[in-house]
Amino acid sequence: MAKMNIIQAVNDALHLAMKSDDNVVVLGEDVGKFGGVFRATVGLQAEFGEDRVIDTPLAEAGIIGAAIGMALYGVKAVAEIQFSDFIFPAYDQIVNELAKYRYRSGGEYPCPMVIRTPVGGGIRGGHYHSQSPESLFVHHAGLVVVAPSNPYDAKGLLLAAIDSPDPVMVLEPKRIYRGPDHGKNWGSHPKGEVPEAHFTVPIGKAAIARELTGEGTPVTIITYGAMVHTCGKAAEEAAKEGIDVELVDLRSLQPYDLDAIVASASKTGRVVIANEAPRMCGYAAEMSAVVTEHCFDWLEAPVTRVTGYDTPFPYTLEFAYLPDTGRVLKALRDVATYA
Amino acid sequence: MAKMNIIQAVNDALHLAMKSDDNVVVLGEDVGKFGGVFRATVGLQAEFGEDRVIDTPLAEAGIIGAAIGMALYGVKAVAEIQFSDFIFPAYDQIVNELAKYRYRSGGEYPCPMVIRTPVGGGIRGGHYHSQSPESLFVHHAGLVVVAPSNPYDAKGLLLAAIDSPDPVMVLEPKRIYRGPDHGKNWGSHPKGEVPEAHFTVPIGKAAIARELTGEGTPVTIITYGAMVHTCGKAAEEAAKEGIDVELVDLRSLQPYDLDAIVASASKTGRVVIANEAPRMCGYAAEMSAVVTEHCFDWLEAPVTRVTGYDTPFPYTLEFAYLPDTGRVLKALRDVATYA
Amino acid sequence: MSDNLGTTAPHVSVEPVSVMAPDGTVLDQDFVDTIPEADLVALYEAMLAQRVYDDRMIKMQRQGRLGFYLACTGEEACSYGPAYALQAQDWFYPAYREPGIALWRGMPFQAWIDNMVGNCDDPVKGRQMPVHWTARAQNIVSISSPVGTQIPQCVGSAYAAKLRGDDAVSICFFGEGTSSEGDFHVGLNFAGVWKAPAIFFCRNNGYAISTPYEKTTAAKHIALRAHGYGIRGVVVDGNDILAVIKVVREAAEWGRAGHGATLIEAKTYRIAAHSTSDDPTSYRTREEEAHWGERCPLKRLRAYLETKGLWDEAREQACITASSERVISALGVAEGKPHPDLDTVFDDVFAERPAHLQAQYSELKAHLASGQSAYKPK
Amino acid sequence: MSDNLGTTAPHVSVEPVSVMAPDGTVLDQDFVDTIPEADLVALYEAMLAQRVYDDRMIKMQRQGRLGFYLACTGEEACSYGPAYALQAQDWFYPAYREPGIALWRGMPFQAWIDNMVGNCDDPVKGRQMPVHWTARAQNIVSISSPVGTQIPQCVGSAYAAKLRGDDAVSICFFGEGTSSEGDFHVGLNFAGVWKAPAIFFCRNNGYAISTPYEKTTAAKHIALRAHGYGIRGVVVDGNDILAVIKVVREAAEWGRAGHGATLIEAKTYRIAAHSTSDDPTSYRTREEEAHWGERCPLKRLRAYLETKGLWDEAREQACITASSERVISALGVAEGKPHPDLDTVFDDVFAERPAHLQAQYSELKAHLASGQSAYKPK
Ligand SMILES: Cc1ncc(C[n+]2csc(CCOP(=O)(O)OP(=O)(O)O)c2C)c(N)n1
Ligand SMILES: Cc1ncc(C[n+]2csc(CCOP(=O)(O)OP(=O)(O)O)c2C)c(N)n1
Ligand SMILES: [Mg+2]
Ligand SMILES: [Mg+2]
Repeated sequence: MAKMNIIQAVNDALHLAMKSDDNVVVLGEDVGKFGGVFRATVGLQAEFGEDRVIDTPLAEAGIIGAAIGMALYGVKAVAEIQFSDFIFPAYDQIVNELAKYRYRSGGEYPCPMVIRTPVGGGIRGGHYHSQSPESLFVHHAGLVVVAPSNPYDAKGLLLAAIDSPDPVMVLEPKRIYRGPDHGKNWGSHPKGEVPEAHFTVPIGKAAIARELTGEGTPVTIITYGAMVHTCGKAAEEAAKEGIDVELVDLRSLQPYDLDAIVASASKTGRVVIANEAPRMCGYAAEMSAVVTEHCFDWLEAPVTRVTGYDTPFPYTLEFAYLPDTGRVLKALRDVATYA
Repeated sequence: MAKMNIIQAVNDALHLAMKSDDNVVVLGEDVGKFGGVFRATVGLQAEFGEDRVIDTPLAEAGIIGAAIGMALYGVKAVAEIQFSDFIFPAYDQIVNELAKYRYRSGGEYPCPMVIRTPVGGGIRGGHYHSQSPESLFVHHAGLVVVAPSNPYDAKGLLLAAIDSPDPVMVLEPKRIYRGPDHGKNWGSHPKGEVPEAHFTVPIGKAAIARELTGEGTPVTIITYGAMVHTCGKAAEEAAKEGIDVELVDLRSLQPYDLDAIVASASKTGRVVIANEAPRMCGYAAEMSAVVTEHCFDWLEAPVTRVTGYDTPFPYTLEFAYLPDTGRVLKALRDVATYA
Repeated sequence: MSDNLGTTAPHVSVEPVSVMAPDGTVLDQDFVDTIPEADLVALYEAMLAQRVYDDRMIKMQRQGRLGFYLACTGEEACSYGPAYALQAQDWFYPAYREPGIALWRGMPFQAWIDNMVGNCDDPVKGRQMPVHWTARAQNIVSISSPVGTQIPQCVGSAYAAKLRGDDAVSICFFGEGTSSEGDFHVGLNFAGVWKAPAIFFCRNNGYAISTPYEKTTAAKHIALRAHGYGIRGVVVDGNDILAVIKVVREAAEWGRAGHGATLIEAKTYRIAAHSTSDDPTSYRTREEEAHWGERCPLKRLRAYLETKGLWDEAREQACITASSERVISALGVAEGKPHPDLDTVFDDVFAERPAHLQAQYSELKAHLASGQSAYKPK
Repeated sequence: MSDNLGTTAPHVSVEPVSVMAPDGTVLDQDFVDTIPEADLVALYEAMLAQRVYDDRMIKMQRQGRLGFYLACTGEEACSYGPAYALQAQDWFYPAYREPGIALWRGMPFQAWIDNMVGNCDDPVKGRQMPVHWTARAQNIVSISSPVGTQIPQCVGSAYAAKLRGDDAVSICFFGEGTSSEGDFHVGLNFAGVWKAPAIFFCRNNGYAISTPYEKTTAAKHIALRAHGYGIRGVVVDGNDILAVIKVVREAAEWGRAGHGATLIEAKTYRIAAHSTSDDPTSYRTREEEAHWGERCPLKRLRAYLETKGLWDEAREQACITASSERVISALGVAEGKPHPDLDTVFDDVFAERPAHLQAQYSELKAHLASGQSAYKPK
């Protein structure tokens, strides 16, 4: 085991994958000589050469389009999109092509590849360095979408993504790249311990980031990515007020772990769903609908969402905009005391 | 009043708008000489000239990008995207630029323009001539999104869109362009009567397409676009079985008419939401979450979605895939008999 | 080898390459001699058969037997030529107007027809409209409706082949209308930087549905764009199948030699309507159509073959009759087959069907069984 | 007027236009004479001040007083030149490296600084990162982070002006890296077809963050792309402000005369890091930086002004001191101002705040009032 932050875990996974399989290629803007603006690909070009670690021209449609062509031919591309806010020039390639290739070709042309991209706010990036686009990809059938919340899962999910026969998007929560507390401190976090060897975290399986203690009113929180930590803190606070949280870290958004969701929601009957993205048609909406559909008879309170607001992402007032511990806590109180 | 189908109503609205305001421009692929692949712009170029009715090069990003530039300068562009399946090359322009212009410029650069595009299945278009992308635009704050279900609303909403100070997307349900019954028969439909003069349908207001009769178990259906007719038929069938449907035709998806939704759902306590788009993170998910959040205490049954499946859109099995009267009816029975 | 290829510095030329004049007169006998006479006859027969298939299929569509069709009438040389010029290991990204790629490279005819009907043997399992086939065994990539998307993909395949040390080139087909999309630019630029062994084959047939060339671009030639990417650019008479073969061969040699990509602009004309959903009478003249009808690639090759005594009216009629029977019979067979199975709606979304799709499948199956579905299986 | 403009057929030239040699020697006295000496001095002063602002701001960012900054060091001529060359009615779409557009055209200095801080007087109301200002009164369109998106928008404005019969041209700025995006292609192609009075100003500064020109494109010059759109193409020495003024003026005349668009490629160099988030030491050499440092646009104009007796070291120091004080004081003022109001989060999403946003606003307001928010208003 080694201490790693998320960036190091990603770098380590890429390194392992490229070393064990000549067929793996990394491409994106500034990923080569520079090692990526977040340094996730540092050292790869020096070790594996310019042919396998490619500094592309500045064109996301080209990065994804070319990676698709590689996938069809049999080369496994791991593409980086510098910020998920800049993924939209490639949206057509991703949702109309990548997502549909296997299906529209009657299974003749599967398209296994990986897209890594940093998501979310909290780094003073304003409008265009903070968006959380997951629901825009989950809505299109054919894309596996995962969202790690810690270094262990970041490595294990990325390696699972590279091994997957399907196209996988790995949404990396950039604000916790270097630590969950204001970007610091993976060192002391149990999931900052990461095996050095190859291992995978299964796609489609949630983790229980905090279990019920049996003390207080039980409430389920369903969340993923950086919000796992915001919600974790809220859960600690809530415990002092007699609210006992089971914290479901989804890890995979498509497919998602319905069993884990139903198991928790039917046990607690009180559910809070948290995500950073804007509310309308966000991932939390899907979770809310799913919980209602599957657990209606157990519900003691309305399923409640804590989300970003339905506005573009602001800069100066970023920390007013972002769902914080206090907002999660309020939702916990609301559902715990609902009668 | 005149009898019109949706295409005629759209054409009539464009004609009126262009005639009364020199500042209105229509642009898109094949909209000029040819009058559009669905003939919605027929006759406009002959009357208003090539400068105001523009056959563009084949590039959706150019159509929307240029329309944005016109809007900033003060010209009102009504852009056509030939099929909404082909809107994604312009996705970045729409969601990162158009949606955010007013906000990101501190209000200095509002960007009022209109995007018309045919949506939905039912015309044997398979994969790429059948998609329903509404949730992908609703998720981004800043875009008004409307979806008419009949000629009257098509004209009134389009004129309201052209008058609006905001960017508006008009999603036209192509399968009912020429009639709600397998593409026929606006003639006998009350909403096939359309005033010849300028009028608007207010953005943000739902319509009650079928009122409760007081006979039977009351159920609310929330839907929009072509599904209004599928649901209407299901409601007629259901009436024979003692299910009394209030059919809410949303008309506007962003902003939506929360008052109408809450009024109906809290009255009936049983809610079915129907849309053609795939289920995960679709518009129905948002409606489900909203109903749960606002009407939990009145709910007698789980809010239930009838949607497209989470697969790409098939060709031969299209009418198996598309949510039909039978599926809506089943959902109505499920919620009406839930105990 | 033309002197256009004598150097490793990419060259852009807009002088149209031709091997035969419109009346069949040979302009470049040396090149003609590189192609066995039997092949010339086979190519002509294939193009003539294609013309017959296209005509038949349009009629069938009018009779309601096909949901949709899209012909390549007048542009046959632009798919049969490249299919002939390239090799088995090469990769093809056709648009929707290149049936010759499928049929010349050996996609089974019945499979091609099954795709038009969308039956249980359709290679795409009835998921796409007619004319959107796929042929993995022939390295022909699945056809997409959104135009231009395959251009950067083709660059990816070309690069992958190069990385693997395979001697394969990748070719992508698209219309001049499509060359206005961002993906065109992005793809060609990547190809330039990567020196990818890619061939971009732009069929300039004068129209993008109703939009004439002048409204597509103010550039005199699409091939001029090669300047902007540091790749080779060539214009060819697209109605001269031998010229098409010549430029594609040269482009492939250029690519195989490690020099990178070529943009080929083939000047041709869409004699048919855009598709069965289109009616060109409102946007172009009958004179223009007739003018190009005279210059069609079949007439030209036939004239040459006839001078050589390789073809005559009897063979012509025999070929027409045989092709007509072939397509009618295959269509009958295709129509007799059932729809794809319900599973096909939920399969191939992912490699394995996840739980939520299994649940949706069960729901739909029960719905069909209830007899309440709008869909009636066949 | 250069003979490049003597005809209405667009011409592409890759011979760099220059008016002054790197040492300040005049190569085109006729052109220099068209610019009043006072203006030359004013332009130099403005560029020197810009250099000082940029240096200061980077320091402030290191001290944690700014969230982010991005300098135009070495590229001052590419924003002050065009700003000078164009007219009040013209429209500007700057990227993030064109402060000269704002400051020369009269955006209030304090507003520009308020944007860097994102305070209550920031014209964008604290919604975007620093360096993403807007200036409606000067016809300067809001800056976006996504690169290239403004290119087709600029064509739309140019077309709109033409449609209205206004004598305005629209100019869009972007880097050579950005020219790889699909929007570049789409925009320039539309401009060609529409003969839109647009100017595309490509600052080729050698890098897109760490990506060198050779990895951006295999084309020798970005200006060569004009061939593919039927528009004018020109290369200019981007470190020669007079040459920049000259080509922009010519492009504007070309556009105002109804001939359409021009693509200008200005060869320059990004002397500074890409932004305060970047460190170029890992991807380029100090020698290369030094070489270009010598060719910087300020040195060149200063050399000329000094020969003419219009500038000297005393004026240089005075200008530096004044600019330094100006920016420090404005920054102090900016820092003293409160944050934008909470309303600014929910305003301007739509023209009017809809009910759901009003509800979200109320919720957030209550949350702040509860004292449980991570955010502390200032
Ligand atoms: C992205 C996209 N936009 C629009 C369409 C609708 N469409 C189908 S074919 C076509 C014209 C294509 O013209 P061209 O590229 O010249 O090819 P041709 O049909 O002439 O062979 C259009 C606009 C599409 N398929 N994809
Ligand atoms: C669509 C998009 N992709 C990626 C980025 C991240 N990014 C910001 S600046 C930049 C490089 C731009 O280079 P260039 O166009 O040459 O302009 P320069 O910075 O050299 O002035 C990149 C990749 C972005 N802003 N937008
Ligand atoms: Mg064409
Ligand atoms: Mg640059």
